[in-house]
Amino acid sequence: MPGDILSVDNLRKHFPTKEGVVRAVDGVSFSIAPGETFGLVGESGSGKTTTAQCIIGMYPPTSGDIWFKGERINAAFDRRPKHVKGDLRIVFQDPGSSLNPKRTIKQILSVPLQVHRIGSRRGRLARMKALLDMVELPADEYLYKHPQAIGGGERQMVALARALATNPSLVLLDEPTSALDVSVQAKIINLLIRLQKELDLTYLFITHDLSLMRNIATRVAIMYLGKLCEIAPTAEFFESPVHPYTRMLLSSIPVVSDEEEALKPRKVLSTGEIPSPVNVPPGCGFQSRCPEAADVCRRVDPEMVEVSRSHQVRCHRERRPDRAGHAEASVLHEREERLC
Amino acid sequence: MAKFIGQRLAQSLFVLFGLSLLIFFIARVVPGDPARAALGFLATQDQVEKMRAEMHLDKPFVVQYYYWFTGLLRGDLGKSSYTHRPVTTDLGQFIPATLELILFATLISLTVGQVTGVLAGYFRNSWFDGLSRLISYLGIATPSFVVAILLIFVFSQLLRLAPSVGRLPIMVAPPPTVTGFMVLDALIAGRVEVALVALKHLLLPAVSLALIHIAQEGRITRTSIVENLDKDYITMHKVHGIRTSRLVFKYLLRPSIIPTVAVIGLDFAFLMSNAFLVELVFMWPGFARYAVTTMLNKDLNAMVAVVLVIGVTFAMVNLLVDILITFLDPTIRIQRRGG
Amino acid sequence: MWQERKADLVATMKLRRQSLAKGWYKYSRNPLSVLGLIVLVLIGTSAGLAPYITPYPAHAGAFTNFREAGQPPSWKHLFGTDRIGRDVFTRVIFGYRFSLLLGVVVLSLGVAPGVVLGLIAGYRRGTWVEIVIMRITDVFLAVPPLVLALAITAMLTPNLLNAMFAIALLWWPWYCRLVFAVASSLRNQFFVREAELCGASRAHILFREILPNCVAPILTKMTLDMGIVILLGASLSFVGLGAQPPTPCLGTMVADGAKRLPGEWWSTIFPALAIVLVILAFNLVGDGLRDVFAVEEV
Amino acid sequence: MALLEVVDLHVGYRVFEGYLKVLNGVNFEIEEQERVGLVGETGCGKTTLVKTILRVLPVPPARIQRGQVLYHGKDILLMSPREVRGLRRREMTAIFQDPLQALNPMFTIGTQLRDILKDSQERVGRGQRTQRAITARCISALRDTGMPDPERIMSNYPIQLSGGMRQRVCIAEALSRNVRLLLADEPTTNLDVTIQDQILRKLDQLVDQRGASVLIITHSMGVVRDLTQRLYIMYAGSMVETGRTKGVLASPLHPYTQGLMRSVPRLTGQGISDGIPGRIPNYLQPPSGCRFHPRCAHAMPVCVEAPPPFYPAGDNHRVACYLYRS
Amino acid sequence: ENVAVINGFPVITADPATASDWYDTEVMYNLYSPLVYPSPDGGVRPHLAVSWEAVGGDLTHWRFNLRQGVKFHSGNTLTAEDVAFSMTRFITMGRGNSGPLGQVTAVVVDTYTVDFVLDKPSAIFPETLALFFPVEKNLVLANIKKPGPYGDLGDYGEEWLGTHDAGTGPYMMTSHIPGQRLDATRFLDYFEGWSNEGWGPDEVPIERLVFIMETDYTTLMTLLRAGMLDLEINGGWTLPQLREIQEDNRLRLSFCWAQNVTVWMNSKVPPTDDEHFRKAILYAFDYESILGPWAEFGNGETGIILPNMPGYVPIEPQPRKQDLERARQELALSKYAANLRDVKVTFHFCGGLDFEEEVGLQLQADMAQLGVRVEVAGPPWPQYSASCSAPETTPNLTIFLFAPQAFPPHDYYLYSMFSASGLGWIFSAHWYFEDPEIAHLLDETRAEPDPGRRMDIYRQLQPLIAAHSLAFYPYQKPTLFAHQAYIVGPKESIAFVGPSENMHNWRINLKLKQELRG
Ligand SMILES: Nc1ncnc2c1ncn2[C@@H]1O[C@H](COP(=O)(O)OP(=O)(O)OP(=O)(O)O)[C@@H](O)[C@H]1O
Ligand SMILES: Nc1ncnc2c1ncn2[C@@H]1O[C@H](COP(=O)(O)OP(=O)(O)OP(=O)(O)O)[C@@H](O)[C@H]1O
Ligand SMILES: [Mg+2]
Ligand SMILES: [Mg+2]
Repeated sequence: MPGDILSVDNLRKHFPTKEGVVRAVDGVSFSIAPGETFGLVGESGSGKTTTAQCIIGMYPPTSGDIWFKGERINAAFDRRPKHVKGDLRIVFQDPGSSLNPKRTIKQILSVPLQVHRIGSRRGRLARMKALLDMVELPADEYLYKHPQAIGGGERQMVALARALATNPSLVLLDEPTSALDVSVQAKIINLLIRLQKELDLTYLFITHDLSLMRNIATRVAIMYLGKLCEIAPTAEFFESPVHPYTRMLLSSIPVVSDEEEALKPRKVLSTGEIPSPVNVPPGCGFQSRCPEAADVCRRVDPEMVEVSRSHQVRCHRERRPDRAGHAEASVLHEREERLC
Repeated sequence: MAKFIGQRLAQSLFVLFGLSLLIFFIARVVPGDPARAALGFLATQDQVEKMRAEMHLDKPFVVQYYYWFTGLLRGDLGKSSYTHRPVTTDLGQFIPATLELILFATLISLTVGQVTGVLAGYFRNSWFDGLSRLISYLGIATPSFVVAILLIFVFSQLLRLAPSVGRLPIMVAPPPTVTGFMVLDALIAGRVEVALVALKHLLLPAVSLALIHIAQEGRITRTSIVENLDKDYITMHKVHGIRTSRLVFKYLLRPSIIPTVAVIGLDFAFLMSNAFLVELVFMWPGFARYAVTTMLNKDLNAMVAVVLVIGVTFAMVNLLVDILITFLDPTIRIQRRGG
Repeated sequence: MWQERKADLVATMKLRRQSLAKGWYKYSRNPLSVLGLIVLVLIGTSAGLAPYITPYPAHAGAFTNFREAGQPPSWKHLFGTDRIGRDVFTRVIFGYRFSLLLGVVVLSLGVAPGVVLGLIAGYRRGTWVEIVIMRITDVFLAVPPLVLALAITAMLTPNLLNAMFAIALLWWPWYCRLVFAVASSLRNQFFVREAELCGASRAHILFREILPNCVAPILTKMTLDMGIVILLGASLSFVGLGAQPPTPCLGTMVADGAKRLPGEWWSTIFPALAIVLVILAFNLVGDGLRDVFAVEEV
Repeated sequence: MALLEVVDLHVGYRVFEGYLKVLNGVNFEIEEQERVGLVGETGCGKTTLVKTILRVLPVPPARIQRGQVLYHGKDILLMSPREVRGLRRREMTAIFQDPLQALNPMFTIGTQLRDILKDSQERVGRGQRTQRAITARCISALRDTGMPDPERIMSNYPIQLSGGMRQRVCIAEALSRNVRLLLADEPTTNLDVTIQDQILRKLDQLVDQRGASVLIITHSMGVVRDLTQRLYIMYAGSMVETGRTKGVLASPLHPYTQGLMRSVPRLTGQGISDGIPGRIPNYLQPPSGCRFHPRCAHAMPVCVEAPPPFYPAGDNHRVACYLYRS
Repeated sequence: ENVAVINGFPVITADPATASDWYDTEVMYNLYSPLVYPSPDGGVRPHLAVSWEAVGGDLTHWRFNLRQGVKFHSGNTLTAEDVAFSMTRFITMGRGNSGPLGQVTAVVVDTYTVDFVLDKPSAIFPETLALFFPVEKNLVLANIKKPGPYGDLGDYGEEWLGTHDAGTGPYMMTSHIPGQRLDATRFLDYFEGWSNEGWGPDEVPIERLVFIMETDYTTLMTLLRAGMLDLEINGGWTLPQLREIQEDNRLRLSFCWAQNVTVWMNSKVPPTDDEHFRKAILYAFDYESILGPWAEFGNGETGIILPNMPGYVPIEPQPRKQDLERARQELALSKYAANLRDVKVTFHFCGGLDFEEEVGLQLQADMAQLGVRVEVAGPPWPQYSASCSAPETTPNLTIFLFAPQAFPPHDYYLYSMFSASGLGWIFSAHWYFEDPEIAHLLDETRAEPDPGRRMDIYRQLQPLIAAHSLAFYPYQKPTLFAHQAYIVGPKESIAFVGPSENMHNWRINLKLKQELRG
């Protein structure tokens, strides 16, 4: 879509390894509109990080296109124009390893400023303080600390400040809070939401925590074994999940209150584990765990289809006109219960 | 596994090729005249010229190397200009003596080092740990030639307990060479008393070689035992009520032994270089002494051969260590099997 | 504006002071390391001031006195005299000069190229750059350093300079490999990735992001290596390939005196113990540094 | 008498910088056949507590200052190593957080499982038959955890298994014997929700069958809600609140618990609160009195003076907060 | 037990055609017999050859009549064929001691007569044959290894001769591990016989010889003390060791012959290119200090040739004494007088040799008093000797111990060291060949068939050479044989390496051995 800030078209990233080709990302397409928080959810190993890393340019994709503000940015970082590097930033999952332990926060923050020639030599110090203020850290104290000397949450805030140093318009957040406690996570999430409003940011937010996604994303995509299963606006996604995997996920979430319990779909017993992305079997990737996999699922990989406007799902079942919508969800559950 | 060994062998071959080039190059660029050294006292200039032609010293570096390399492919390492014998003959004579020494020293250092390391690690912070730490510090800081001199001074000169030179007393005729290892050969020949005497001769040099390694191996083992003691899995074994003996000698020892095994290769290299000095001190008629002599005499062929032999041994030991580790450590085994 | 910069400077200095103080605190927890440091400082200063503090500074140079040769230790000659009548104590102290100089020169020549090559190879792991650098390194590491050092010095004229040259030539590969290992593991750390993605230059990444993380292992290795280099130097001169007479050199003194065992034991035992002492001190200090850095990693 | 009762436990660590006062008067108990949850944030001392109970705390650096750990009224901390071993073989066991770390990488799953059975007191006899019997029991223990193809798994090494599989093995190891008490320290923290769901269900089932008591330690409020009857909330080395799980979650009383509950993202999506200001205290110089007082919106002068005892707040619900003094 | 354990330094080769080293020569004299035998007067006497004469007047054609009935160790008899073959082999291989012979063609005249035709005249040719050891032709030919550098003759039997012998000497090699040990037993059919004439009643021939190769004198001392070593013939003892040997009544110290310590001064490089400078060094050196501790064992008197050699002429300074005043004067006369500070004198000794090092250090201390800097270095032998192959690379001062190891010794000391046909290394590290008179006289020595008159020329030469101050001679180092008291010998002492260590010249007193060692 022309108005999109980012659009990813049929992105593939395969890693040749000793064991075989790892199809970490295998044909992913989505686009993000300005101001959105696009949530990417999936179990570990499903290819979320790889997707983000292709977008940020850590390595070139095996195939497919990435468009950023109308510019095609398929190359890896060393071939990208500098303005793209400043405009498109990332915050990594592990706050321990994303900050150089041997450098002070001041040194860490000054790198993007120097590289992108932001501010004069003098002005930089002020700018760094402003950045720390922005992420609600007392600047004078934190500027002269080493990353080990501060807590995990604060490190993540510094990482965020560094990402914001170049005034980006799109920030990729790769599980920014999954290593943190809920009380710290809450703070960061609120900070993110506030900054998004203040700075007109667009987020690609990666997480495996669906409850978190419910509270921050405007649109949610579910990823499984390198492919997207379902994309929908948040509300619709949680109210009427279509893909069996989505429902399995939702029903597995431990929740803390009865209201939430009521929102969960009926129990879909989770079985099996996510298969290895090496030598993916033919057919649908989820087929081995799907409670109602049909013959066709084992042979043919389904295509993405629209369930409704802006709600897409990749499941054979959605192809059959007679079984559209939720009608058949109950059938599934019945069968499920018989199995137990 | 076979693929892994193949890869490693190919890599070693490459490295050895580079090594021979390096030595050859160094030997060529520094001044000195091996032909002169080879001929001896009363040689005339003409004779020297003739010798130089014979040794290809008048040809460019590349040509010299070519001659040498094609010789190597035929299994011919050339002739030593010092002993006037084929280098291979010399090597065959001297290597077993050194090997005997080094292997014996390795045996000592591995057993003693392991045992003290395990004990010190398991009883960490005890008096035994402190004592072994102190000794290991001293051991690491004492060059083996100093140890050798001190041992000779104390045991052979002051106390007159042990012989200080050679592999056998002069008057004892050596047993016929079978393995080249004096002790073994004596046993094969059925001369037990000779074997004992040979062992006695072996003792001091081997101990002076081994000491530093005892210290090092002891330390590595201790560290690794201590590290493993803190591991969750050891805690879990305890929680599951595993017997202490089984815990220590099975579940703790196996992972702890791997770092020690891993450094055997490097250790062996140091053992070899220390052997150079220890052999000099103890007049051990071995390879290292031969090597020093040929190096000092600019005996080019012998020198290149010596360095290559060491390179090959080193590479082989490292390969063996790797195989051994693969054998000991299933994690690595599984990774390699995948490859 | 000026005020601000001053505050910045003050804060930076304070941070530096704090980390130094913390490092020293950790270091000082191990009495052995402190002892090692004291010994080292003593050795260093006495070697530095040798002409002023030794009883017979002339004995370090052109001097013979056959009448007083081979005297046992006494108050006049603490460590006795050698076969030419020189005071062994004086020569041991002067001998430390050679040893320390050797260590310092070898390491300062060897470390820098090794570190730079290791950084480059580690950062560009998997490319031909890495293959070229690391294969060359392998060649140098394929034989123990003493063997190569012997081979090289045996061919050169034996003197202090050539011994240093030969050992320095062999030393860079160790650092190359060490730094390579650290750098290639750091290469995939997110902070390096982040700097790349941000557009920082190669030089910045190598020297500002990766290098500081190699400093701890390099420093530790350097102190431990000082011991090894001194040992190597002693070994070379023990074989007769080190400094030339009358330069006092511990290895030569041991070798020389060993010919006179057990009679004139003092002319070999004291220099031998001197070697042990300095290596021991470096090892203790190295261990102390390791403690300092190791705790920081946690 | 409670199955396990911890009384006023104080544990710390001696480190380079000084003495970390971690556990600060922990009191709690587990009844026979009870499922208890323990929730606390990173670094609040959960693992320290479990290790103290199991007597596997590394001493030094750790130091048990005072307190009692009563198992059936007998103080574990005073037992001889022999008694402790007996206790571990028959009475209580544990599952640790990181299943890769908790399995010895050098030995096959089979070896490790078999050795546990061999060394447990439940001997069957001697000789070949026993070997086969033991192997059979190992396989059935693995199968009980829902492990597919347990015969093959027996000859595998830990790294050949996925995280979920490893955790199943840990459970099998723990429950291969008939124990009375299982301490599960964050058994599913590193796992995906779907896998976590499977494993917790299985664990639930197995504990049920054996009639054992469980202490489940976790970060996740959701997990305890599904599995436990009673709940302890821990903060910076002491218990701050306890009660029936559903009750505590529905109406938390302690300001810390309240903050925590507000921070938990809900599926209902009404947004998240701002969390709790500040962070967990430094154990070198922990705040005096109630350790939460520097972060507490309701802090009173008395909070600084002494740590609050548990005040009952009805229906088994107890809170360590001066707000509920009356 | 009738065995003598003898220490010689590593025998590098046991093939007479390649043997060149001092130690090799020692072994050669035991396993082989030379064509002519050195005699104490500096000449030679019949041995394998009973007589010889120059055929024709130009001294290029020599005829040798061989002793009849000489047995090789194999039992075969020595003939002219063997001698001719050995000479051809010696010359063709062109190694070892063959250098001074030039090109020699050997012609068999009859069974016991052989002719040698030289490429240039030489009056001393017969004497040089004291280092020519005939081998048994057929035995060698039977043990040739092909391929080798000599075409049909393969390696000319070199490899085989390394570990076997084909000689006529008093002892037969039984085994040889090069670099370690050489064993030999008595050859009963030795042509000189084993008569006990001139020996005591209990002194019997030694049955078995064991040559060991040990360079460490601490070890050797231990062995000697323990009675495990019978004879040490290299004499590298330290002073305390010598004293101990002297004091032990079970041991003996015999003086055999000396080596003169020579310090060459390179006349082609500054500052020693200045004769006055060289003289200054000569006078600056403190001879007494260096000799001091050795005086009881050695002899301060030394010169261009050894004092105990016939024809010796003492040379300046005499008595050898430090004379700093004189040195200063000479220094003032030299062209370097103005800038002594910038002058640097290099002094090389062969690494590891204490005596030589001490001389350097002494000189260093002495010259320091005159304000001249001396740099002492002890490179290992190969570099040390190689540096003397050209005048530019030769250090200012080179110290070397010259023992008479080529024959005739006068020729070795004078002709090979001071003639322009100099060999380009350590023998002539002074690089001075300008004086026409010296050159002329040297040539004359080789053309003078009469030994007496030759000796006169030698006497004439010594002061002439000394006048140029090409070397200084710090002291004479005695070669002291340390041996067990029950080992008796040598019966005949000759100032030449080899004959004194010929164990035919020694006996063992088994009774005494029994007494002393039990
Ligand atoms: N450089 C690489 N080489 C080989 N395989 C890789 C590489 N990077 C990732 N993979 C594989 O690709 C798959 C997807 O990995 P990715 O990190 O993208 O997953 P993720 O969804 O981010 O998982 P997590 O939730 O654990 O972060 C995994 O199986 C991983 O092992
Ligand atoms: N061996 C140790 N040495 C020193 N300090 C320790 C040690 N083990 C734990 N600590 C400290 O004790 C405190 C509590 O640790 P503990 O592991 O018990 O917490 P936890 O609640 O289990 O945390 P997590 O949720 O991260 O597992 C931490 O601050 C930690 O730094
Ligand atoms: Mg990821
Ligand atoms: Mg924990």
